[in-house]
Amino acid sequence: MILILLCLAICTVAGIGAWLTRRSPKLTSALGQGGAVSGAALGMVGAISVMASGIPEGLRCSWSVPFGSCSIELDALSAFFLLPVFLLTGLAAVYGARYLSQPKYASRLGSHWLFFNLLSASMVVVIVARNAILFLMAWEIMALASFFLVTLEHERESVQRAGWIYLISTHLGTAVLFFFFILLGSKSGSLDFDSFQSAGEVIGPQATLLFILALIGFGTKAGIVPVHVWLPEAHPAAPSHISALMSGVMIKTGIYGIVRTLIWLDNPSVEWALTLIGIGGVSGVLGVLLALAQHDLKRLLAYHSVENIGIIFLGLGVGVLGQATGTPILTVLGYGGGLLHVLNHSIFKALLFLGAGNVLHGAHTLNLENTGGLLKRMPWTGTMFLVGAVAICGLPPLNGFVSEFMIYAGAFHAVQSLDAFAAIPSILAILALALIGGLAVACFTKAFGIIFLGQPRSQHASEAHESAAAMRWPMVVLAALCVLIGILAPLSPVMLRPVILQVAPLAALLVSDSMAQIQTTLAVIVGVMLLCALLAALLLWRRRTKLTGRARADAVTWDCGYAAPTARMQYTAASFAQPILRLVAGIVRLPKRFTQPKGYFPSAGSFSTETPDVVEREAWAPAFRIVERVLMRFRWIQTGSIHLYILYMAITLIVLLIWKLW
Amino acid sequence: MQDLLFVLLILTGFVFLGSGRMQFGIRTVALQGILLGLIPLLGNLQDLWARLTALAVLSLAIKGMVLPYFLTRAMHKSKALHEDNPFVGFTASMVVGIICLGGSFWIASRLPFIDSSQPKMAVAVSLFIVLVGFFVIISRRKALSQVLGYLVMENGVYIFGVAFAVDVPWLVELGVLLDVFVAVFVMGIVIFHISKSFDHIDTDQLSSLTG
Amino acid sequence: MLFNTLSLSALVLVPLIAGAAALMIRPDRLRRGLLISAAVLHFLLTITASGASPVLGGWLALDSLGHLFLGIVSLLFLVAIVYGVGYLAREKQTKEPGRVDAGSGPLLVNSRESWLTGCLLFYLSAMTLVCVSNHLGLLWVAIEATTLASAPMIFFHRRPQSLEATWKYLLICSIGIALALFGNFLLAVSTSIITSGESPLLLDQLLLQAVHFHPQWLKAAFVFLLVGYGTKMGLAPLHTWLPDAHSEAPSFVSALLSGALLNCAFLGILRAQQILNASGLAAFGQELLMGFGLLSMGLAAIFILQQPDFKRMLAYSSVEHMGILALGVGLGGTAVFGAMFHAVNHSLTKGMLFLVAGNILSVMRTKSTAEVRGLSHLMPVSAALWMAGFLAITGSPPFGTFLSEFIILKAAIEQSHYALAVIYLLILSVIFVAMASIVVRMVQGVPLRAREPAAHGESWLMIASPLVLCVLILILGVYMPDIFEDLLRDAATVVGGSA
Amino acid sequence: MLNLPSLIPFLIALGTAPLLLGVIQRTKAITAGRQGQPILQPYFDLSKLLRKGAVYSRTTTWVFRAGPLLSLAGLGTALLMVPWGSVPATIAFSGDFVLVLYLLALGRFFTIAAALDTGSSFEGMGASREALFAALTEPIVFAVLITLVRLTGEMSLTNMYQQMSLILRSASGAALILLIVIMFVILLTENSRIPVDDPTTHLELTMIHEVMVLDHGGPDLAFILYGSALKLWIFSALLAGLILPVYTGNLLLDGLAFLSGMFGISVAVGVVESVMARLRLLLVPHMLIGTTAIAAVCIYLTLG
Repeated sequence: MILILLCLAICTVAGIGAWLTRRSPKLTSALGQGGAVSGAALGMVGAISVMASGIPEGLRCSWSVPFGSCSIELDALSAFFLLPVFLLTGLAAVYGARYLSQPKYASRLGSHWLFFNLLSASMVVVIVARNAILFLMAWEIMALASFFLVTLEHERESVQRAGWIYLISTHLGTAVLFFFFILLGSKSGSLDFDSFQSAGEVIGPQATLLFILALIGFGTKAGIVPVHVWLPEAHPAAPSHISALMSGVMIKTGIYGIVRTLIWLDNPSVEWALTLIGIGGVSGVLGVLLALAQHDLKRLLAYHSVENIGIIFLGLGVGVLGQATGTPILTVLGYGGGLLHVLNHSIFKALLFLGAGNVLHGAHTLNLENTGGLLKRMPWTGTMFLVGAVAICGLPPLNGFVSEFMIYAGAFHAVQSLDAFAAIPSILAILALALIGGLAVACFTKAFGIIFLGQPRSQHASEAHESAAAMRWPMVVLAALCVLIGILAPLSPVMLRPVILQVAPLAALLVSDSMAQIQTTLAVIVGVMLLCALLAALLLWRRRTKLTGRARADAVTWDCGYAAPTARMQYTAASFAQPILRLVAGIVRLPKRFTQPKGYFPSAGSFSTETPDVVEREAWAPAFRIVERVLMRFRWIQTGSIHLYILYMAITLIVLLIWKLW
Repeated sequence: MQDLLFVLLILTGFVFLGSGRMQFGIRTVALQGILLGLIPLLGNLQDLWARLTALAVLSLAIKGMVLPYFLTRAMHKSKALHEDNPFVGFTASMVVGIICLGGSFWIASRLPFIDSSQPKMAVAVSLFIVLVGFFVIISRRKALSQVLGYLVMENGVYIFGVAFAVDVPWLVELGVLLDVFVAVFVMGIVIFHISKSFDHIDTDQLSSLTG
Repeated sequence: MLFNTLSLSALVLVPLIAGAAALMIRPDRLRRGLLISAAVLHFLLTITASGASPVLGGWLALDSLGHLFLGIVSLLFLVAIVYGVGYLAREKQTKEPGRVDAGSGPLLVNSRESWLTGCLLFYLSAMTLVCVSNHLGLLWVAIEATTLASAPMIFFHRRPQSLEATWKYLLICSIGIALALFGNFLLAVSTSIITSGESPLLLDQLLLQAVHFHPQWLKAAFVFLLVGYGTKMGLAPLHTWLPDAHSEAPSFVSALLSGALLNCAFLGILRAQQILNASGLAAFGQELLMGFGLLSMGLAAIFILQQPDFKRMLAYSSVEHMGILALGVGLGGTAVFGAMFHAVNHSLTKGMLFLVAGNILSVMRTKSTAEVRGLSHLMPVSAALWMAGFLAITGSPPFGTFLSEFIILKAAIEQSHYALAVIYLLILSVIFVAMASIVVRMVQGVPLRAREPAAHGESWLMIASPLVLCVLILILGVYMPDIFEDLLRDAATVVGGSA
Repeated sequence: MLNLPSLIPFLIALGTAPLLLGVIQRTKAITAGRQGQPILQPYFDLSKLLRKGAVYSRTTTWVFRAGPLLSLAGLGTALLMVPWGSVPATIAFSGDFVLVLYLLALGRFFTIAAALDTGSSFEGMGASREALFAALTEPIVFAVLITLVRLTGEMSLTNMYQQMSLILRSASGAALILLIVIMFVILLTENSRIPVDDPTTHLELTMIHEVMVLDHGGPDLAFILYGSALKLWIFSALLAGLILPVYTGNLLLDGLAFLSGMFGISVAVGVVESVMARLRLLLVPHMLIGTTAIAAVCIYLTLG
C-alpha cells in the first residue's frame, strides 16, 4: 500500500514539477518521464506483491468532505487491474518522451507531462478507491486529464471535434454513474464501498436497474456499442502513446467498474448474462466491421478496442452465466478469460498503437492508402506490429488466443451442460466470437499487409525510416509479453485465481478443480504449439537444404503479362475490405467519392470511400439535433420586449394566486 | 367613509386606464396619492393618530406633489405628451379593467377576514389598483407611461398598507417612501438618457438585447 | 463587548460612509485606496462578526444564515474590487477617442468613476443590510436599495445597450419589489390575530408565533414574496432582466450582481420559507420552490445552447444555478445543506468566470463566442481559468460545485423523487454539452486573423483575483474546514434542513 | 490425451492425403469420359516441385517466405487432433477443436499476408476474397461444433465422434443429416472446390485461393500444395465421421470403414465438380449465409 501511495505522490509531484519547469523542455521531459517511470515501477512492485500474497491491504482515514472518506484498498482485483496501468504508464512515458522531442511539441511539454502524470495517478486512485466520492473525483480527473491529452494538438479542427465528443460522452457517462452510486448508496446507507459489499440482500428488485445504470455509465468509458462513439474520435486525435495508454488501460477502468458492480450485486440472473453477451456480441461484431472499413490506422485500432471490449464482455457474460446457474467451471473460465483478455488487450493494443506512432513518425501518414512496403524500411516496427496483429486476432500461440480459448471453452461447457434457456447466451457468445475472429483476421491482414507489405504507395512511404531506440524498445517489451503470456498460459489460472475467487466467491475446492482442469488443457495446447513451431522449423530447414545449390532468382512480382505495373496498382485497403463491407452495406454505409475518367484519352480518375460511425450518424447526431431543435424552438421567450417580460410576471403571479388560493 | 375613498380609488383606476394624455395620467396618479394619504385618517385607529397624520402629510407631499412635479418635467423634457399607439386600445383597456376588478374581488373573497374592524374593500381595491398598474406597464409604449404604471402599482400596494394600518414601524414606512422616491427619480434620469440617445422613449424599441 | 455590539452597525455604516466620501473625493488614487480599504475592513468585520449581538432593538441581528450570505458578499466584493480597480485604471488609460467596440458601435464616455465607486460602496452597504436585517420590512427596504445602488453601475459604459439593460433591470426589479412589499403587508395581516401593537415583522417573533398565523393569508403572502423576490433572484420566468444586465455591466459588476445580489434576493425568499416552516406550511413553499427551480434550470438550458454572447451565457448559467438553489431548498432535508453549500460555490465560481470574461472582453474586444478562438495562445492563464471555471460551474469534480450538486441529487434520489432526479441530471447534461461546445471552442484552436488582440495583454491584476477564486473552489471541492461545515449546517437548519 | 498408437493413423493420413486430390481428379476425368491423369499425379507434382529452385520477387520480405511454412505447420499440427471417425486422434483434449480451427486461421493469416507481400493486385484480390470466405465459414463451423457438443455432450473431437453412432439411433437424425449437408458445403468452400472456386482455372480474375499463391514456386509451392491436401483430409475426416458412424471397437475395422468413407467423399467431390458449374462470385456469400441459416436450424433442433 505504501508503495502505491508513494507512486501517487511521485506522479503528482513530478507532474506539477514538470509543469512548473515548462520553460525548459529538457528538464520538463526529464521530470515528467522520470516521475511516471519511477512511480510506475514502485507501484508495480506493490501490485505484484499483493497479487502474490493475496492479502488485501487497505488504508482508511477520514476526509473532510460530505459523505467522503479517504479509504483505499488494494485487493486482488485492484492489483490485477493495476498491473497493466503501471506497465503501460512506464512504457508510454519512455516512448512519449522520445515521441515528443520534436520541436513542434516543445511549447506543450509542460501541460503534457502534467496531465500525463495526473492521468496515471487518477487511474490508480480509481482502481484503489473505496468510497464513491473519492472514486468519482478520480474518475473525473482521469477523464479531464485524458481530455487535455487528447487535445494536445488542438489547433487541428478534427482534434477539437474529437475532444469535444470525448468530453461530452465521458461527462454523460459520469452523470449516469452519479445516479448509480447514489441509488446504491441510498440502499446500503453509505457511500463507502464496504457497505455496498453487503448491500446485495437489501437491494432487491432494483438490482437490475442498478446493473443497467452501471452498464451505461461504465460502458461509456469502456466503449461498448452504442456509447462507443468517442473512441474512434479520440484515439486518432491523441498522440500515439496517449492512445496506447487510453486504449490500453483507461477504458479498462470501465470494465473494472462493471466487475466491481457484479461483486456488489450478487445473485445475477441468466438475463444479465444474456445482456452482457448481447452487448459484447454487438460491440465485437460492429467494432470489427467498422474497423475493417477504416483507412486511418489509428481509427482502425480504435474500433478494434470496441471489438475487444466486446470480447471481454462475452467473457464476463459467460462468467455471470456460471454464477446464475451455479456452474463453477463456467464462472472460472468466463471471468478468467474475460479478465485475462483485459490484460492481454492492454498489451497488444498498446503495442499496436505505439507501432502506429512509429509509422506516423517514419512515414508521416496514417492513411493506409498512402503507405506500403514499410517492413523493409522499418523492420523492427513492422515485426513487432505483426506480433501485435497476430495476438489481437486471437491466434495461437500468442496471448490473445489464451484468453479467447478460455472464453470459448467456458461457452462450450455451457452448451454441453446447461438447459436450453441458459445455453442460448453461450451459443450466441460462441457464434459472435467466431465471427469476430474471422473478421479480425481479415482486418489485420489488411492493416499489416497494406502498411508494411507490398510497395510504397507514396513518396513519404518510400522515404520512411525506422524510429529511435526509445520508440522501439517499448514495443519489443510488449511483444515479448505477448509471446510470454502465450507460452506461460498454464500459469495464468494461478495468477487469476484470487481475482476470480473475489469476483465470484465459490467454494475454493470447486475452483481448484476447475483450475486444474484448465491448466492441463492449456499445458497441452502449449505442447501442441511447441510441436507446431518444431514442425515449422523442420520445414524451414528442409527448404533451406533443398534450395542450397539450386537456382534462386530475384525478380519482379509476376505481372500476368502486363508490362508496367506501378505501386498505385496494388490492391488498396478500400478494395481489400470491399467484398465484406458490401455484404453488410445495410449496417456500415460507405459514402463514396468517385470521379470517373472521361474522354478518349482519360485523365485522372479517383475513387475513395469513407466510413463514418453508423451509431453516431444514425442515432446520436439526430438525437442531439432533435434536442437542440426542440430547445431552440423556445428561444422566442427572450424577445427583448420589456412589455412581454412584465406580462410574464403578471401571468405568473395571477396563475399562482388562482392555483394556490382556489 | 373609508368606503367612499375606495370607490373613488377604483374610479381613478378606470380613469387612468382610459386616458392617453400624459399630463392627465400624472394628475390621476397625484390624486391617488392624495386619496390614499387620507385613508388612515378616516379609519378608526385613534391611538396612532399623530404618527398617521405625519405619515399622511409626508406621502401627500411626495406622492401628490413632488413626484408629479418631477414627472411633468421629465415629460416636457422628453417631449412625450401623449401615449399615441398603445398595444391595447383605451376602450379595450377599460374592459380589461373590469375583468381585473372582478378578479380582485374574487381573490379578496378567498382571503377571509380575520378581524371585523378591518376595512372590507381594502384587499380588493388595492389588488385592483396593482393590476391596473401592471396592465398599464404592459400595454403602454412610452417609458413615462410605464413609470406612471409603476407608481399606480406602488399606490395599490400602499393602499393595502395604510388601510390595514398594520403598524409597520415608522422607519420602514419612511424607507418605503424613500425607496419609491429614489426609484422614480432614477427612472426619470434613465428616461432622460433614453430620450437623449434614442430620440424617443418608446420602450418597445428598446429591444436589441434578445436571446 | 463594545466591539460586539457595534460590529453590526459598523458593517452597514462603514461602506455607507465610505461611499458618501467617495462621491466627493477627486483624486483617483485616493478614492481607489478608500474603496479597497473599505472592502478589506468590511471583510475583516465580517469574519469577526459571529456572535455579534443584535442592535436597534433586534432589528439588526446576525444568524448563521445571514452570516453565511454576508461572508459570500464580503469576500466576493473584496476580490472583485481588487480586480475592478485594475479594470478602472485600464479604462482610464485606453480612453482614446474613436475607440470602437465591435457589435455596439462607438464606445461612449464612461460615467464618472466617483459615481461608480460611490454606488459600489452603497451597494455593499445595502447588501450587508439585507444579510443582517432581522426585520422583514427592513429587509425589503434593503433589497430595494440594492437595486437602486446597482442600476447606475450597469449604465457605467453608457452604451445604448447598457441603457436598455438598465431600464429593464430597474423597471422589472422595481415591480418585483413592489409585489414583495404587498407580500409583506399580507404577512403582517396574517399575523394580526395574535399581535397588536408590537412590531409584527420582527423575524424572531414571527417564528415564535407562526403556528397561529392564518394559513390562507400566509399562503397569499408567500406567493407575493416569492414572485417579488424571485424576480430579483432570477427565477424563470421572472428572470428576464438578468441576462441583459449581466452582459452589459462592467465585468466585475456582473460578478457582484451574479455572485452576491442574487443571493441576497434568495435570502428574502429563505426568510419567507422560514416562516412557512415555523407555521407548518413548509410543504407549500417547498413545492413552489421546486417548480421554479426546475423551470429555471430548463429555461437556462434553452438559452445557453448556442448562445452567441459569452457574458449572456454566464448570466443564463446564473439562472440555472438559482434554480438549483431553489430546488435544493424545495427538496428539504439534506438538500438544504447542499443548497447552502451550492450558494457559496456558485458565487465564487460565477464571480471568477465573470472576471475572466472581463479579461477576454478587454483583450479580444468582443463578447461574441464565434469571434473568440485560440485563447490558449493569446492569453494562456485566462484561458486555463476560463476552462477551469467552465468545468467548475458545470459541476465537475474536483470542484466544490460537484459536491453540492451531488448532495442535492442524492437527497432527491433518497426521497424517491426519481423523475425529478432524472430531469435534473438531464438538464445539467444539456447545459454541460451546450457550454462545452462554446467554451472549448473559445479556448482551443487557432486565433482568428481578423481579431487582433488588444496590446496590453494579461497583467497580474487581471489574473490574481480569478485565480484566488479558482483556488478557493478547488479547495472547497477537496477539503471542507470544520468551521465552514458547521456554519453551513447551522444555516441549513435555520431554513429547515437537516444536516 | 496423447495416444501413441494413434500416431499410426496420423502418419497414414500424412501419407495418403495427396491421394484424395488424385481421386478427385480421376473422378472428374472419368465422368467427363476421359482417361485422366494417374491417380498418383499429386505425388509426382510434389516431388517435382521439391526438386526445383525458387524465384522470389524483389518486393517481398520474409513474410512471403514464412507464409507456406507456417500454413503447412499449422495444418500438420491440426491433423494431430483430427480423429478417424471413431478411431481416436493422436491428441485429444477438452476444446481441441478450437485449437484446430485457430491453427487453420493462423495458416490463413500468413497465407494472406504472403499474398499481399507480393504487391500484385491479383494476389491482393485473392487475399481479400479468402478473408471474406473465411470470415463467413468460421461461424458456420462453430455452429456445427455447437450442435455436436450439444448432441454428444462431449468436449473433444475424439470423444464426439465416438459418440456419433449412438446418436444416429436416437431421434436427432434430422439434425445429423443437416450437419452432413453443412459440412459438405464447408468442405467445398474451405478447399476451394467448385462451385465456390475452381482450382484448375487459369483466369486470375475469377480465382480465389489459387490466385494467392501465383508467386510461389519450387519447394514453397510444394508446401502449399501439400498443405491443401492436408486441409482436404481434415475436412473430409470431419465429414466422414458424420456420414459413417461405425463404432465396432475394433480399430482396424473402424479405420478401414473410415478410409473408405474418405475416398467416397473424394469421389462425391469429384462428381459435384463435374456436374456443377462455378457459382458467380457474388453468389458465394449468399450460399454461405444460407448455410448459416441451416446451421441455426441445427442448433435449434438440439436445444429442445
